Amino acid sequence: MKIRAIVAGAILLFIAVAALAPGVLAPTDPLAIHPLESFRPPSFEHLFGTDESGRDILTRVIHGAGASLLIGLSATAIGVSIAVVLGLLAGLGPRWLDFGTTRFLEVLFAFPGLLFALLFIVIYGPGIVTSTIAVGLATAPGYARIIRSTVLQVRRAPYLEAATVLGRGRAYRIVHHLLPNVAGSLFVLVTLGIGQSIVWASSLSYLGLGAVPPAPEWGAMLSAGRTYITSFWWMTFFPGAFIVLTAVATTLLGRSIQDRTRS
Amino acid sequence: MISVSDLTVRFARAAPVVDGISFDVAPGECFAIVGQSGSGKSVTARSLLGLSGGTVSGSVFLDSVDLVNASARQWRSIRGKEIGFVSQGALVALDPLRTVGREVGDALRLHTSLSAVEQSARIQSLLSSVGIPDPSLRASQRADELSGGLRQRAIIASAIALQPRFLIADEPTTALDSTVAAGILDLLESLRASGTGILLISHDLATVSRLASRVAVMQGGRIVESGTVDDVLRMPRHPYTRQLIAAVPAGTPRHAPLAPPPRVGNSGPGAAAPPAQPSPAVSARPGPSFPTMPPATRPGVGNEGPGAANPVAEPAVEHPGAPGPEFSTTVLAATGLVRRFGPRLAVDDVGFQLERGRTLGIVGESGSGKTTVARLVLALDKPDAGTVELFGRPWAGRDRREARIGAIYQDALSSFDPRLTVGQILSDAQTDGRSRRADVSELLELVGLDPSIAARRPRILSGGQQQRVSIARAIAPSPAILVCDEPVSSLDVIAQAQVLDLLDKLQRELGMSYLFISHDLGVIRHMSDDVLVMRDGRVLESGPTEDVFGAPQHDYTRALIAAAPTLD
Amino acid sequence: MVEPLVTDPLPIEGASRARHRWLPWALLRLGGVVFVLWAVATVTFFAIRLIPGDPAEAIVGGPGSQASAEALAQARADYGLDQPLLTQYLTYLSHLVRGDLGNSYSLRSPVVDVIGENIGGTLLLAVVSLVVASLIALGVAALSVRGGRLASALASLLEVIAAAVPHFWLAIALILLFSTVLGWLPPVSVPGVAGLVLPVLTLAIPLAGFLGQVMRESILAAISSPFVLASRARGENERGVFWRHALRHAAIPAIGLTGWAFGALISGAVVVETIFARPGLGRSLLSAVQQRDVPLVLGVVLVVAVGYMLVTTLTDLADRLVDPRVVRR
Amino acid sequence: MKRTLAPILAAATAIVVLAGCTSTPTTTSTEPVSGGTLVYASGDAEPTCLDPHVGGNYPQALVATQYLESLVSKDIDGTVIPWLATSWTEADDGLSWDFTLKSDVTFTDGTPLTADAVAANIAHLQDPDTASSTGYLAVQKVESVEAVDELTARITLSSPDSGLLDSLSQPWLAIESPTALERTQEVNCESPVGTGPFVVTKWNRQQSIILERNDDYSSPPADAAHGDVAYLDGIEWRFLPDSASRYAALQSGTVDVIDNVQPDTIVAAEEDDNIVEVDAPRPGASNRIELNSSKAPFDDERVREAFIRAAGVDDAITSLFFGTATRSYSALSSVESFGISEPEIFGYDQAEAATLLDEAGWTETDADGYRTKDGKTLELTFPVSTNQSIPAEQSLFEQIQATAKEAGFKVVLEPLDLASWYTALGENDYDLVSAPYTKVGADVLRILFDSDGTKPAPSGYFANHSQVTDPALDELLESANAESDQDKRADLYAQAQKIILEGFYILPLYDQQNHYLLRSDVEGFRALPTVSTPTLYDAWLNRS
Repeated sequence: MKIRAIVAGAILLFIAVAALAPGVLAPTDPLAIHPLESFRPPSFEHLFGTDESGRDILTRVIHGAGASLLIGLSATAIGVSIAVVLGLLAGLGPRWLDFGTTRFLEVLFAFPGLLFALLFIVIYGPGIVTSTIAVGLATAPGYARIIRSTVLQVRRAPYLEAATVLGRGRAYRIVHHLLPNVAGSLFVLVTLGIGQSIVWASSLSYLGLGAVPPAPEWGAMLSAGRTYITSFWWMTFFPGAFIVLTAVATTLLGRSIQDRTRS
Repeated sequence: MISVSDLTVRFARAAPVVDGISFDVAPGECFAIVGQSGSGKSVTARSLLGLSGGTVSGSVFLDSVDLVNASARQWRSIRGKEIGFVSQGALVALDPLRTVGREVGDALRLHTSLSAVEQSARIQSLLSSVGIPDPSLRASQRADELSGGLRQRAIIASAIALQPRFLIADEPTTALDSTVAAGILDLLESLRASGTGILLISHDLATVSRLASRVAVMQGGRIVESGTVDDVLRMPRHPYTRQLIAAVPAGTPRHAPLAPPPRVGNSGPGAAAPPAQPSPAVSARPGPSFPTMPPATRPGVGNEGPGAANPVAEPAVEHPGAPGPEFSTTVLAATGLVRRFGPRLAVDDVGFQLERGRTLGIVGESGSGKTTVARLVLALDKPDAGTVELFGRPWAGRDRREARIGAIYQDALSSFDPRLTVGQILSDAQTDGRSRRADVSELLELVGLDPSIAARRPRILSGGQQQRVSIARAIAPSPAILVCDEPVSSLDVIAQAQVLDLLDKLQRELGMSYLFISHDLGVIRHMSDDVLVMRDGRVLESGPTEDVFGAPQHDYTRALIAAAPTLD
Repeated sequence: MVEPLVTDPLPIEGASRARHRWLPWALLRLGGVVFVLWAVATVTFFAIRLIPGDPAEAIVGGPGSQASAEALAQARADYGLDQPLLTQYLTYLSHLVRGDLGNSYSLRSPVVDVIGENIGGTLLLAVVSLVVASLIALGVAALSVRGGRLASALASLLEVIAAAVPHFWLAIALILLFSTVLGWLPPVSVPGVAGLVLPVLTLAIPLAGFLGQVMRESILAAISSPFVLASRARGENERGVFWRHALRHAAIPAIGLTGWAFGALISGAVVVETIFARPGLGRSLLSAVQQRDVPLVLGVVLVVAVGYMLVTTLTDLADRLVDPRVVRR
Repeated sequence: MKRTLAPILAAATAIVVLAGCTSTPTTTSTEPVSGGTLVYASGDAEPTCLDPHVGGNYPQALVATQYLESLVSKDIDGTVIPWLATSWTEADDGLSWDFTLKSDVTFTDGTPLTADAVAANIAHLQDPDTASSTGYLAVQKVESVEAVDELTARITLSSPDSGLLDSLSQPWLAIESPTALERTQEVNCESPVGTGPFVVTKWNRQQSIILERNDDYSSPPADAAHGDVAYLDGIEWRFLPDSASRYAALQSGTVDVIDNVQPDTIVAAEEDDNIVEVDAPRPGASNRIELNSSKAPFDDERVREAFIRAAGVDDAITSLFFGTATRSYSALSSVESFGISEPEIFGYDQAEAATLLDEAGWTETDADGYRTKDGKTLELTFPVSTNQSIPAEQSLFEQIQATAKEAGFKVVLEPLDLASWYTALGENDYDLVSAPYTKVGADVLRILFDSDGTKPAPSGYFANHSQVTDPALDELLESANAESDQDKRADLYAQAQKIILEGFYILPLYDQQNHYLLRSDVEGFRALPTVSTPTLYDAWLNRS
């Protein structure tokens, strides 16, 4: 159990360093082209090989961490922010508000994730910003439902009743007990969500609706590499592997936090 | 004849959970193993069925069959056929997704070649033989459509489907209402009388004494004492046995300690309340002064009750000046309380008075409405009719700080905010929510906990320690009334004894009034000055405890008393 | 620790009481479906109006579509864009009720026809994937539960990875392995079973990751529960425990996830149908998005919403059949 | 069919480049066998209309070649040869042409091929409701068509058009059944009716077009390998947009022919004995980047030259195309005989680029290394149509972006879907753009560089993206188009091209790539020498 968290933490630490100070891990310019060194397979010189313009894929993957993580974080932030508002309205508000919000969420659920994102993109056009917002919006209902049920669960928790008996007012209970406890599961939710958001955003990029080359963003790299998949697998494999790795690491970390708070 | 000798069970490389025990059970005999949770008694029971999941050594023989070295095939022909098993947890031992008929019929399906029709007929006759009315309907229902008693009967039916010669009953009556439990014990007794050998596993000496002829007391994986029930109960030789016996509240007079006087300062937090390990000083300590408790608002100190045997000095606190002798000593009065849930009357015209410094016990079985009464009194719920008055004033939940009414609950752990440490919880209570960093060591010492426990989170504490923290939190704002809703129902008998002693001590020191709710007649009788017997939301009878139980007026009260296990 | 005191629920006399609740349930459910469909229709109606610029132009493919004046006029007439908003809205709803979803300008045929032609492929893909995913999840869960802690940890890791793998990446990896290297399976959809294998695996593996996690948890809970101990004590063997107890308990969370899984499968179908060149709703949707064919996008979204409501209603029903406790709650 | 078959066969097989293997049996070794369905997987966009008169793009041409036929065709040497027309004569003034049609040809709906049918088709192209762009531009000079007799059609022009035969050879001007054209456009788009060797029987949108053999076929072009009905029973024309899956499908034998083959795949296919490559570069314009001279900064010729000096194309082509594409220095495709190549104009020289920018006043440099002038960054907007530029080409643009940065150009690549791309062009919101244009003959220059080309066609498209408005150039192109003497035409076109190339309006890249890969048991496959679309009329499956 602990090993899981350590491995996940190590991966995320690496990705975080790559995102904040890519120059430390990969000092060269991710956009510098060397046309005559294109399509080199992985070797000591280029651990992940080179792409169609002779750019070092390892360098690009590292420099892409920032953009990819930013997309994942922004999308999750958008999704969770909307969800927090909806979830708290439903969970704390009067009954009719809960009823209304719940129905609203039910309607949103009828648009499965990617479809919602596509609907958004068809309205506002493709691109990195719209695809990020689209992913955020598409994930919001799921978060909102979890937050609502967490709020309701915490609201009914015996310790809130105990606080009532101790004479704590409603505002005190919400601020000092309910919100901090909801925030705990929110943190887990965000951790689990970032990985999924990156996967979703990269899917949109892959479909040509998200980030675009030559930006060293993982989704865009995949999109650029997909035509060469049969000949030069490393162009797709490594950016894809980092997406998978990030998603797995955030999931594992989220799970460990979840398990810790649960037990 | 089941004979066990030198049975040892261990899991992985840890110390053995069952450590070299020996006993035997003859047909038509009930042999009991008594011990607290973690003593190894359930593992012993399972290892007789080859289901312990650990490494088993020593020898277990069913007549001449070597069970320790039995093959999987042999086991399958023994389980259910030769040895029946009535498992722990009546409410969870039936698969909620399968019908009762299927669960009961499993043994028939596995071990006989009966046709479906024959099986179904046999299932119904089995169900009626264990006292389940309307067996054909019940067979088609699932576990959650049955009451706890019916479920336990169904489990017994499934265990005896093939008339095994031996029955292993692991806590067969735990979590059942006492009248229901009595019925189950009667059923087991009739099986024993018809020649079935029974190995009874229980934490409750009183239950054991009703059914078993011989008993073994287990502690830490070993049998520390064994013999006939009479010998062990009358002349316990081992200190642990004595402690167990002493801890039984039934029959112990009010205010008499249940746990031996504990020694000071060794309550290792986190330790799973080892039974022999007493809590820190309670009675030996002088009453603490309460820095956060303004003396002027202190409740009247309990001196009305039959507190003559009070060994502790009265705390050095003044009486509140205002109330004179003509001032009513009634701190809490409920009149004509009614609470409906849909068509059901959960509470139906309940009224009572709680006097200052005294304990009013409410006893009843599940569904009697006693917890709803507690919630109404705490103003966590509004009555559909009737009133609650605190100190002569109507009370509906406003101005809780003035109300001076606190509560402790059955599940102490879930009443704590999971993010907070013990210190934060108590500091919050002590400072009226203003600080989570105040010094709580006095409060902890008052409930017999080591101050170092403040830095820990409640979930790593033992059940008894958790309940003590809960008590500390409840008394921090110096309440006049404490509502205790099943405060010891989740605790081992020794932890229960310690918590009851603590509550008793605090009542005398701080003069609190208790509304004490329990399903356990023995606990109620030990703790209460006055008592209310409830059933189906109604008060059947009430009055001073010994009057009610000494001369019960109502049939149900009599049935309760009869069903309540005692050591006699 | 001694069992905590569980309050005894009131026994329900007879099963007839439970049966009586079906009618209100069905009515409530039907009301919910109608409400959600109405709301989805309303959302899509306003979605068109959110598009910047001339809605008529948006309907026929955006400002770059070089739409002819006739096409614009047609779109205005179809959607009544010259009418007051309320009239437009009512017209739109009445068209929907009659099953008229407008015309796809990019495919030059009625949206209903396009969906009709493509829905079969997607449904087949989704249903087969769901079944396969459940089987994989159950298989892995069952094996890992028997295999002890190490196997369980390994299975858990595999499930997390499977759940995190993007469809497109998995599809490419599967094509590389099974078509390019091994040459066992066709890399694009061909009629018949062979063409279904890789698309189904691509959709099923991540889903199995999600399902496996919840299934394994409930199987573990079930097999360590007292009722399984009791069952073993009656002489039940491992297989019996699995089939008679664990399986049902694994089914409950799986059924609960079906609605979500439907959404995930449809989302995945967009990617998978494109990569494997399978005709279907997902591929239609993507090309509609790429060409900004608004009527087709809205049509597909509406149909998927209907499908989602159907699936959730069915799973609700299934839940009630498998777990009668739900009915009584 | 008076010509001998031998040289044609030789020509047909010569086109088939047997990629890196000798073991594959060649066409001449066995007798063609009838039967079987060929699966063709197209990577091009699925047409929205199967009638190539409507709009008129390459995807339509690809499939239309199987069921529609033109009046004339071209042979491998570029000579115009008979197809539906057996002969033709141009009037001395060049203002009218008489075409004699093949007799006893019927459309697949039973309508006979007559001179009136030709008139109806030209009228259809010129009808604004048809929304034709390619065909519309090609028949701009046609004033009227009259039936001299049943099989003789006379086309009257407003001014001489030496490119008329070239234009008429294209699939976008194919002759359709006049009866069928009477139907609504919707129906005609679904099931166009021609005289070709195959008939459209079913169109499963998003998936495939099903074609069946036309058993009454009698009108192959003069260079066809046989004269009877087609060998294949039918064609399944599938749409597989993903290039990796398309190639994988070919490898596995799921499909028989694929188009739009990526450079890396061509190289990979050389290793595969079961796969054969056909390289058929498209005629008309070369693939080039057009520099929008209508606005700053490219309204300054020095800046245009600087960009061309700074754009490193050669290395990029080497790395991205693996030798499958050759650098072009011409405005025209290498198959166009009037094309001139001027390598010296397009030398890569960063120092020269810097000097030119200095001269043009872009003297300042900002923190990122981009040139500025009066506080404005030297920024070039480059909308890239992801539908029209293959990934290798998009990568090429990235590399040009990187090398141009050295000189201080900030090239902003904007990958766009087709609709948004058209929008960007329509709003003149571009400095650089690359748009393929396929047309038979050098007259494509007139479409791409005549001032008239800045005005949109009925479909909204305009072709002159560099927005050259040079009266001298217009004049040259017009007289070249009117001139029927081949040598004079060559000279006029050379002069015109010099103006275009020396004015730095375009940066030529390479021929429009057009590679097909086929299973080696597909025999008799060839690309029509007109616009290099594949014809499956002669194709047969050499399988037991």
